[in-house]
Amino acid sequence: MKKNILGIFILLVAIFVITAIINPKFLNAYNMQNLIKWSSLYAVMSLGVAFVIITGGIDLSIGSVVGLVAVVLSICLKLEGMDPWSAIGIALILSLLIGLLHGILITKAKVQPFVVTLCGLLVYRSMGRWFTDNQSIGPMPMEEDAGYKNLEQIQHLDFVFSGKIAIGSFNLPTPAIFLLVLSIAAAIFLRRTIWGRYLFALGSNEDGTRYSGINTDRMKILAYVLCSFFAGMAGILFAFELDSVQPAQTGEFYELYAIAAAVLGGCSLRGGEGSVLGVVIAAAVIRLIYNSINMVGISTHLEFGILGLVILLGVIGDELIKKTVNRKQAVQTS
Amino acid sequence: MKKNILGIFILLVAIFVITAIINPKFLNAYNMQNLIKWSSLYAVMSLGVAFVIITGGIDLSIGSVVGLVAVVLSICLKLEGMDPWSAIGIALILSLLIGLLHGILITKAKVQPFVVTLCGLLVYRSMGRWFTDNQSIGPMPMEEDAGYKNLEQIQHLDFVFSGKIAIGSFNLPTPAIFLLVLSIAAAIFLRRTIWGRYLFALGSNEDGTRYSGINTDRMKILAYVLCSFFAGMAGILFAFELDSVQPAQTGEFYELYAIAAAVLGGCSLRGGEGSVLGVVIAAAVIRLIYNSINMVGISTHLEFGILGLVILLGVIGDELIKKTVNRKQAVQTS
Amino acid sequence: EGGGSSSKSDAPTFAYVTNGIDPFWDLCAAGVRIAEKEFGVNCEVLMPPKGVVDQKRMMEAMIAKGIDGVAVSPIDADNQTPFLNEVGRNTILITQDADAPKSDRLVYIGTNNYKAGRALGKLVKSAIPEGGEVMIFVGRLEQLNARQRRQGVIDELLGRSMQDLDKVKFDSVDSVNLTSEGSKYVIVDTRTDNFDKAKAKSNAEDSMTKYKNLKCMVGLFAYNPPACIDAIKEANKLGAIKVCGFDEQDALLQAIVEGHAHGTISQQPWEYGYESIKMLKSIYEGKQPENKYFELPFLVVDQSNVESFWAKKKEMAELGKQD
Amino acid sequence: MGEIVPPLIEVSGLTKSFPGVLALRGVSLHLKRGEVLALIGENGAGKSTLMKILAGIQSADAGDFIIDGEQVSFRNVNDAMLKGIALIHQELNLCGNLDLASNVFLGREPTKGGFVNESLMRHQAQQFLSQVGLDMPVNTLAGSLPIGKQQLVEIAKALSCNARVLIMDEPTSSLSQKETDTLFKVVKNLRAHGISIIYISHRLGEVIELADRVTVFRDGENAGDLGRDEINHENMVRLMVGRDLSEFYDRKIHQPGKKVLSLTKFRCPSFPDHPISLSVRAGEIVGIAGLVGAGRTELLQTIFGVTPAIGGVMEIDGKKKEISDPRTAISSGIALVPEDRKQHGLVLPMSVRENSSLPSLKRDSSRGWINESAEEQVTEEAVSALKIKTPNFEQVTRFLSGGNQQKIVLGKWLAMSPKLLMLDEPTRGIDIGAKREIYKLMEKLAGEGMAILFVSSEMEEVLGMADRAYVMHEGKISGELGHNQLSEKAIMNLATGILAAA
Ligand SMILES: Nc1ncnc2c1ncn2[C@@H]1O[C@H](COP(=O)(O)OP(=O)(O)OP(=O)(O)O)[C@@H](O)[C@H]1O
Ligand SMILES: Nc1ncnc2c1ncn2[C@@H]1O[C@H](COP(=O)(O)OP(=O)(O)OP(=O)(O)O)[C@@H](O)[C@H]1O
Ligand SMILES: [Mg+2]
Ligand SMILES: [Mg+2]
Repeated sequence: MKKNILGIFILLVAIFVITAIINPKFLNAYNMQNLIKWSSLYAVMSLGVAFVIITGGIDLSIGSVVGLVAVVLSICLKLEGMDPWSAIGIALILSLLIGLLHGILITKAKVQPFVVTLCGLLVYRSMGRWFTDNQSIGPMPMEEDAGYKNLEQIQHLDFVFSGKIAIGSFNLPTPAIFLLVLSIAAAIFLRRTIWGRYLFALGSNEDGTRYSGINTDRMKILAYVLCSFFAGMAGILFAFELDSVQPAQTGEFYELYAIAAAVLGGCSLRGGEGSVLGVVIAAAVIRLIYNSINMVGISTHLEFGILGLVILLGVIGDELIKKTVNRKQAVQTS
Repeated sequence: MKKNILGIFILLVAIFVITAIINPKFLNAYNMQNLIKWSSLYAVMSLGVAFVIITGGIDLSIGSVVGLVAVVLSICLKLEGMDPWSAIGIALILSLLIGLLHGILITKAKVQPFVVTLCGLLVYRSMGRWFTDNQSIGPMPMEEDAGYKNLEQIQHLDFVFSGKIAIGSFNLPTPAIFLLVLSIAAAIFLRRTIWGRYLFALGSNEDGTRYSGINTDRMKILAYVLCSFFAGMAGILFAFELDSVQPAQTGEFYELYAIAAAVLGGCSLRGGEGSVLGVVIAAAVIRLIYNSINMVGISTHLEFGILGLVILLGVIGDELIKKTVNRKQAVQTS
Repeated sequence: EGGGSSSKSDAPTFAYVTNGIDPFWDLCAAGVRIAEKEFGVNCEVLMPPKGVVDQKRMMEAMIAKGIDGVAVSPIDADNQTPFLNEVGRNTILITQDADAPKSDRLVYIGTNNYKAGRALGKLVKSAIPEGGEVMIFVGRLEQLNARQRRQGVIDELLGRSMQDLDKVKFDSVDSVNLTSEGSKYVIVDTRTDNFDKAKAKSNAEDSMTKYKNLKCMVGLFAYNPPACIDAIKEANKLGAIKVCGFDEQDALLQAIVEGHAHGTISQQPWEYGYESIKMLKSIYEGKQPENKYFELPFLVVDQSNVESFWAKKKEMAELGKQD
Repeated sequence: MGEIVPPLIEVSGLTKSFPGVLALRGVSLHLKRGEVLALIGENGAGKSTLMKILAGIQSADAGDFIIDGEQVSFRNVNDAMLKGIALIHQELNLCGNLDLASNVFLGREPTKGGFVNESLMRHQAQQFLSQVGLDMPVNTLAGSLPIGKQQLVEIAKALSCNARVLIMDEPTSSLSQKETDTLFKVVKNLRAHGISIIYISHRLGEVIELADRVTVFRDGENAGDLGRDEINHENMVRLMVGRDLSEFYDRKIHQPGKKVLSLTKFRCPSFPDHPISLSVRAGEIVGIAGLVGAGRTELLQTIFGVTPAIGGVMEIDGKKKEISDPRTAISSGIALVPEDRKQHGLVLPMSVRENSSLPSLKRDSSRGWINESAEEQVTEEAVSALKIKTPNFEQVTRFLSGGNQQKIVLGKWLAMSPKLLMLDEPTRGIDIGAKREIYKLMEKLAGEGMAILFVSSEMEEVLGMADRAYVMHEGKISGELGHNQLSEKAIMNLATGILAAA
């Protein structure tokens, strides 16, 4: 496991150092805060999909779930004037239900994860547009909105989800705290509880796991529920971070970022492999690349290309490191 | 194999009949021509990805390849004033090289197809934007362009790739002829030649196939080359059909359409299964849904949602049909 | 029978085709609905989700349905000309929002985006009369209107002379630190975000890291100014960095009210919808348009008129909802 | 004999290492024209590895490989095929989605004008398939056949290569007696036609019947050769394990206790028309004999809840139980050591520890937290009780030999102390030493009062281990044989359906 993280960690440090050398402003506190904030937002999503990838599945619907949850949350808060914490509750329950639906379709109706979540990608996006008549919407109510009476509470929520906490002269963005809590929970879940073990086992050999008396269907459903839940959390964080949700666009393509981060962070799409720390670092690498491109002043046309190349080289490099380590072990044993 | 096609065929007929009942204008020749044209364009892409899916792989880069090929073709024809057939040649060679690159990365560098082609998706999109400075471009030169001297020849090409041939009172769009030729070729290749057989074998059991003395790496590379080649063909067809290429947009999401069509058409993402006819019908179903939504006058916000639901129900229905048929067979046997 | 929801079966049916999915277009749809009622016609609003392909197939479907007129915002006017002509042969064709000058469209209804850009430049000038660094944010620069707006802003700030709309010369997309002798303004950079709002915000944040002396952010697409305001607010630089924008997202209007943004240029989208349908109807009834270009006025919104403008917008947003 | 035939294949000093394992340490082997060379050795001795090198699937790290006096080094399977070497793999390698004809000729399809000549291919495939006693339509999908039949297809496939050297890596491990007999005829016929055969098996009886010569491997090295007259049970065992193994089936008859499992009119989904009734008592070892495809695996899987039963009554300890999945089966005190250990028994990429503790993890946990010391203990117990050879508990099970893998599957169930232990082909592909340990363990567990139900296609095993046996034929129980009635003839008669149940 540790070899996996080494490669991606080196990558992180390398890009960091190079950018800092080219443009020292990169290192100032404000930029670091932003980098931490965006990394956290994307890492939350990526962690979610890691659960699914560990079981050997895939979730293409994440981006649409982020969008739909952000839309529904905004409607509840702004237009419906709902009690703010209930609105958060509804948004999260929605995401749990989506995960449940995926899980059930995959395990009971036996539709392949790729297909289920591809359809999800289309359907949730459509729902978001339909609910809002495709109007931009945000969680913060204005005077004429039903939610205006809860303004204070909603501003409180806004601080919780997208505020900054001063630690000395450094303002730590709250999403980082969410990430910290969620990633520690995820790591403990995966490494210290039986369910985590079952997810890895299931991803490596589903039949074998079932023959050992584990309800693999239930575990798979759990993975999809967790994935959607994390996407839902990300949806809430994005809604408050952006204060504005475009039903047709918010979250578009995020599934690809999340999957890319999970893969770059050492999850194997064949299942059975993955680590929380790796995924978090990989998500940070992706955000770092974007930030560096702006800091160094490279044309935005090239962003995608650079990102693609880094992911590809990162994965190939990782493979090479693993091979070398294995070979060394072999030599030592014999 | 035939049961697979039955389900999707019923779906096609059902949507067709329902739409025709709601709006009889749906049946007019002009609409049918358009339906055939769009179905053909998307079916060409979908056929390509079917090769890859049959081997148990995936190609997420199709949309970006369509975009890049369309961009490069337009640059060659319009800005460079290149000999038109050479320009077509360059566009196709580019797509072949992309496929080759994918194949080599997958088989030799052992990177997972999902990762390789995800990076491809990012990189080719970026290249197209970079080549054109993200400006719209089209294959048809205007007076001030270097390609203007070849205008006549290019118009000739335009007719070949996006013209209509009168058959009685019906104008058959030429993309349908491309599809016909390519799909017959693909069907013969898959069902009658040893290489087609090897692709199925490989998707079904890679090790077993390699142990039978088949160069599985080479066969995989072939599948990716074919896939990119078909995407390249589609890129050319799209460029001439639309006469306009948006480097950042043309082809976006097409990989998902293509994969959805392949899956709906009976390809299993686990590999080893698939039929040309099924994929072509499925591509037609997807286009038909879009057309029906417009003909019936449903809000365009719901398009994605309806498409997603139909794909999901189609795949579930297919599964049920297969099960019923299997059960019947079982009963007959015992 | 085909056609719109309200079933005046003998009344003509018109299609209003946008260039994508955007709240802007739903405001336009409000104008369409007003005109629909006022002129007793049926209308369909079509929003192609993914570019030229969807625009083409939607218009084809409309022709198949026997539509009586189409008002379209072409995505790639030059290259789409042959197809637009095909549409023109089958039905009444007008363009709106973006023109296709080489096509057989009967008339173009639209804002002069270059002029609007210059007006935006004037807003910037009044926001930071002492001059300074200006940065431009935009979704995509491949769209002609985006380029025209940007060029308008640049030309105005650098004190260049007025250009003709159809012969605008553009500065390169990648050009940085644009300035001119005698101008107090430097356009340090233009950043695109591909319609990703999160990207738009992080672009704004990064610009504050990179350019310490940034004085004004200019957002050319609707979601850009709110993203800029958000980023500035979080960096505690409200007031220190001015924001001028385009279009009329609520967050921007709110900021104008609060004084956190300087002003915006509104194209009054509902006018697009209303005038398009009005024009189609009059052509349908045999009246040829007098001119090929019907210029819609844009509105400069700042603190002085924001309240009344916002009220109007809300009314329109309500009307534009699809059912 | 007596004339000097130059060796066809001569291998010397061959070395091969895998990550963490040195599989071959300078082994040598030679093979003459027209002889059957048996290659034996314990699990993990390196037999399959050497064969894969000979067939061009893997490449050696060092060593000489000479064919017809010519030094060769294969880059791929094709190189080996060109030299006339064909390998029947230990694991099945058919393409499930292709039909039998396509599988037999995969990679060597007859073509006509660039296209596959289907009719010729089908015709020829039919011939090869009937040579091995498989008379079914050649357009049957390979994936729809049970393991045993798939094995026959593999053999037909190897025959169709017209190879000069045919390597068979445990070809009979999933074959019934009848099919084995057919295979032996085929082998002898090939030998008569001058074809050389390397035959790997853990069944020493087969070796005695077939082999002209025996080469023995131990721990990746040569342990010795035996000429035709030296081939006997004792010699082979001594060379393999390095000492004599006395008394193989060490059976005591126990006094059976009360009924642990009882099935009445129990119906499995694949044979819905054949209700099955049987019972197993505490402390009793009950065998189920039968030919391949008789439905024994199905029966055990249905009892275990993998494929839920569609009718009938199942009682555990006299109480009615509905078992719809393995989880309920386990909580009712049932354990299954499945037939296919790689697919169903183990999670190969996981470690010895993780595999050993998989079923007991939940029981030992508190509120879902993994109890690491309990996990350690469970592993420790399994490893020591079964003498599992592994460098440490963190070794990935994929890299262990078949015998040790099988022991881990057994070990993980011991921790659950089931009332009823079911074993499906418990010693398939397992070397003689490990086999003996498994038998001993079965004996010990029965002695402690566990009910044991096992399926075996090895006649000796059923005769040697069972207190009582049921025989299955085409999905029904064709008879029950008490300890005194157990005989090879009685079983064969019932298994082939010659004799209706008494
Ligand atoms: N691909 C591989 N990767 C790592 N180790 C391997 C691999 N293949 C074989 N080994 C190891 O090499 C050793 C020799 O294995 P091999 O399969 O040749 O034994 P064998 O004699 O055929 O045993 P069996 O009788 O169980 O089939 C074993 O320790 C095995 O675990
Ligand atoms: N998954 C399946 N789908 C369809 N048929 C099956 C399946 N599994 C087994 N069968 C059929 O059920 C029958 C019984 O097979 P089973 O594997 O239980 O036999 P067996 O006696 O255990 O033989 P073996 O020695 O191969 O284990 C066979 O005819 C087989 O074709
Ligand atoms: Mg072996
Ligand atoms: Mg069996």
